[in-house]
Amino acid sequence: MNINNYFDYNATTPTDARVFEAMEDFYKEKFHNPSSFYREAGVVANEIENARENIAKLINCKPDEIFFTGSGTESDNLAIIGTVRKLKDKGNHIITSKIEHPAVLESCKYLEKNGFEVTYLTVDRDGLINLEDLKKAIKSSTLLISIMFANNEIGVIQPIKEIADIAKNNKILFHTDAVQAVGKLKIDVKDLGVDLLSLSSHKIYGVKGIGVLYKKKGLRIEPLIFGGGHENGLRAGTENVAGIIGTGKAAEIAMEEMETEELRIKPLREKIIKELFEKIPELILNSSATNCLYNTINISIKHIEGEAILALLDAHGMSFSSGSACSSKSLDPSHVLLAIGLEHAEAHGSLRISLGKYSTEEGVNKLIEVLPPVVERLRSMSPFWNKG
Amino acid sequence: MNINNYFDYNATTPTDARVFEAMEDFYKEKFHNPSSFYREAGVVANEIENARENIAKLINCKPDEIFFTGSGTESDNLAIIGTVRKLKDKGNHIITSKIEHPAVLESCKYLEKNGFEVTYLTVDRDGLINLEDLKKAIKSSTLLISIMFANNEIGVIQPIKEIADIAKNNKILFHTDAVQAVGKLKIDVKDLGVDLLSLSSHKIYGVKGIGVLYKKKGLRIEPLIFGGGHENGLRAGTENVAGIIGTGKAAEIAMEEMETEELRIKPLREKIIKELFEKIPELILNSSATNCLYNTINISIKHIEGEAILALLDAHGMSFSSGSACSSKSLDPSHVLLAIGLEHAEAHGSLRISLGKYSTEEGVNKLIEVLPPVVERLRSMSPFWNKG
Amino acid sequence: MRYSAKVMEHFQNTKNYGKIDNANGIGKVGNTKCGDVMWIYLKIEDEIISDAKFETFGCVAAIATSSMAVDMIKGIKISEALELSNKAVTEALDGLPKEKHHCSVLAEEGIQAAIKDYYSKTTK
Amino acid sequence: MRYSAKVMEHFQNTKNYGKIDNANGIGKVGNTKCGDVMWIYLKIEDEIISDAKFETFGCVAAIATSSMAVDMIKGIKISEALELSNKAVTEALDGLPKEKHHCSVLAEEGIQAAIKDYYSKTTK
Ligand SMILES: Cc1ncc(COP(=O)(O)O)c(C=O)c1O
Ligand SMILES: Cc1ncc(COP(=O)(O)O)c(C=O)c1O
Repeated sequence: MNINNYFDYNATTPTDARVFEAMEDFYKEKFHNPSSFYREAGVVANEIENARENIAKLINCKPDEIFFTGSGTESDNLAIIGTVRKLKDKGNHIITSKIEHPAVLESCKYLEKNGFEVTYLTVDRDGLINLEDLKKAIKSSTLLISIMFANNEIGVIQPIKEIADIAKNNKILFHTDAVQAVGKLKIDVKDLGVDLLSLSSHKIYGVKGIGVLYKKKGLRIEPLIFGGGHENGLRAGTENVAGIIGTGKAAEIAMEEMETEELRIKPLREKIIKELFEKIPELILNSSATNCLYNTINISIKHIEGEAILALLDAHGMSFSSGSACSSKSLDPSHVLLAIGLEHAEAHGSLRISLGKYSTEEGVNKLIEVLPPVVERLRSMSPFWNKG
Repeated sequence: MNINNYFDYNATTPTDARVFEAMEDFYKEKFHNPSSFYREAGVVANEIENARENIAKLINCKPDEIFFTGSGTESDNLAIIGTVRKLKDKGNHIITSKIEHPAVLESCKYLEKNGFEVTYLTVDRDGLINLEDLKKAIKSSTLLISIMFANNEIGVIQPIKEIADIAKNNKILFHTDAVQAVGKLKIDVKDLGVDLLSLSSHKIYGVKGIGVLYKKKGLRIEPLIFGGGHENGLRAGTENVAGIIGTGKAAEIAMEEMETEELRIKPLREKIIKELFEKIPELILNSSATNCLYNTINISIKHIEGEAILALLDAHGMSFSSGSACSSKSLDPSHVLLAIGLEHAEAHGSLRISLGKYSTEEGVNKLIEVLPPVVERLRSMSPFWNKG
Repeated sequence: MRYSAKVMEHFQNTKNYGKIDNANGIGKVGNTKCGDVMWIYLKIEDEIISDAKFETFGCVAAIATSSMAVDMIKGIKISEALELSNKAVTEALDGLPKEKHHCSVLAEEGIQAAIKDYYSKTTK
Repeated sequence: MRYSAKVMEHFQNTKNYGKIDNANGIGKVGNTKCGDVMWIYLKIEDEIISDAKFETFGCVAAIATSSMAVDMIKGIKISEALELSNKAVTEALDGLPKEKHHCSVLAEEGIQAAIKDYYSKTTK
């Protein structure tokens, strides 16, 4: 594969070579169980604490507010299910949005089957929730608000600080799924005032299989997994040491390189949008023009279907994702694209282009060259395209 | 560190070099998200299925009966909590034993706080449960029996097939925590008749952060983690691809080498027991003489305390574990050693010696040479030791 | 790759697509909600399908099954075309992923709809 | 390592252990249930602790605190020894892990018990 042709950084990112290097020894010499007594185990335990510190720095919290889990999904589940189960005597209501990741939505659906009530806020054409709607949704039984920081499909960035303020004013806890935001945006949990925040290592050039939960000091939630007292009792199970070390390294690198990466990637994104809209008629830009991750583009290519687009691009060795039902396992296209008001056909015909650390001008040029004829070919087969 | 001096294989095992090699590329070229559409993602997804197949072969089940989790602990939790939550309309009773791993015991304690009832079977001096006790404990409300295959501290092996028969005759599901048994013993889940079995990658020369749950086909349990439909809906979250690949490789190697390893390690174990009992007076053998893992020795060294022993051995670069309270985080010594009838002082003074793939005669000789003077020195400080 | 080589071959090199200007049987099936729409154009002469084309809005499987189905009915009798099953199309493509089964059903339906359209026009 | 270098030094090279044959103050504290037992032997002459030793069943911290405490009271007056706090012992060891705090308390108690024993014998 040619990394230039990878346009799916929101799905996963390659492990940074420096991250791999940092991990390597923890599969070899430093294989010890950090809970064990001897010196070597103590060394491993210390390295885990260093990793925790690096992650704490990335979002400006204390190391003991950082908890390692097995995925971003698990962090979301722990934050939501763990919080409301702990507080179940005080209420049963959760507020979230229609465009959350399945990790949040499915947690909520599970809770609905178990006596909780969930309000799913609608969003506008940009994907933004309405703060007045949020305020109106609050009840005396509301325990938790969970609104994602930035959306994985369309990149929209929510007004997190304002949401946190509303939560605080109403004495409700606030969780944000920041899996797509961390490592791309500068995040300061103290300044923002969030109580719980999820992130995922494999989205920040770390590794798959490690999630992180930030949990504000003093806040008590129920674990999902019980056993030995690992992670201060919040998540039992022998630590994925190498993964944790790699995640710490990834956080350290993100701290250093985030800003210059943004400067490098932004113009690539702008170029793609400009040239595709010039070369291909009847496109819809689904990613917000004003509140969007600088690496994410989501377009609908009218009259054709997303999986077919992906397949022809794949034949050129180019990797993207789509909100088409066919590229997922359900029959409905992306719930996010429907929520921002797209027609089914438009949602089926979407293409997500997400850039990252190894995106280059060369790759972008190839995309701009390859996509128009791909679209043309599929449109020529489509009953909806006026070949006039 | 010198691997010869590592005697704590039951705590964790080093990653086999071949496992590391198998994983390496999944941090590099093959970093793709297996859920994605393009070719490269399909390759990754296929490799995951290969790994699943290798693990299925190790315990003789179908690949679609194998589910990846984030630890042995998570597998235990999923098996127990997931099963009884699913069946909660049919009963509320669980039977387990007093010598289970905290992953099982704490899951049970959590369930007790949430309306379930748990019977903790006592064990005899060897650590064996009594099958008549088991039969008597069964009620019409019993949903699940969870009895570990082999104990991590004393190595005792339970009569799994007999327990499975009792479960089946009473139409109760049977889970076994086989974290310490898999890779050491030949296990055939079909022949044994177990419904659920947990294992952990880092105990079989794989990696930390991957557990496996065998779930018999057709058996429906509730997930602990919700989101995208990963692992056939049983455990959401982007797969720890490299970890899964490594675990598959570890299973493949275990299949090939298990028998010869047993032959190699058994005499080392016998030599240690023989020589220590010759050289050190007032020892108690806590590991069963008849039903024990071939790699595990547990002794109590009377009149002295375990952590102190570990510390002096550590000063010689030698790594062991103990059931002393001081080496854990609680005030009580090992619940396992108390359950087999040891006095508190004896339990505090225990030493676990567990052997493995890189154990050598040289290391064993050093152990036999170093331990007696260590014991002598600590006994010379002890008020209970008759220096007469 | 979850698609067979045959599917990909038909998807990438399909040639039977487009309108037939003087088609005398047109079948329109599927809907955009589900993400697959197939239009089948037939030119029928003396009960023989002398030409067949398709236009499809849909995924790889939808396009490949349309292409294959149209290929399979070109030059055969209407009566034979009516017997073309989705199973036969699927087999000709060396199989389809389970969740794409409905695409082959759609192709079968499309052809039947086009033939029905032909009869409704000619018997009038 | 979770223990300070000072703790490890006292644990590994302790020399003040063993019985004192003609001890005139003996303190026995702790119990095996919790895993720590300390016996403190004192030889007291003219209100001065002329010799002190310990026997300890217990962990690294228990042994190190016994050793350090005995070291600190050797050669001083009883009145001074009675003032030795667990805090002073802990500080002299450059600190102890939080969960080992009780070991230093035990050492303080052991010394006080031994002095009490001395008084109960001499005032009789
Ligand atoms: C916004 C968002 N939340 C949660 C997740 C889940 O994280 P993970 O893949 O680590 O389970 C993802 C990624 O898939 C995501 O994009
Ligand atoms: C018997 C037993 N069960 C469960 C576990 C937990 O497995 P893991 O360390 O992967 O969480 C262990 C190991 O710690 C074990 O020995």
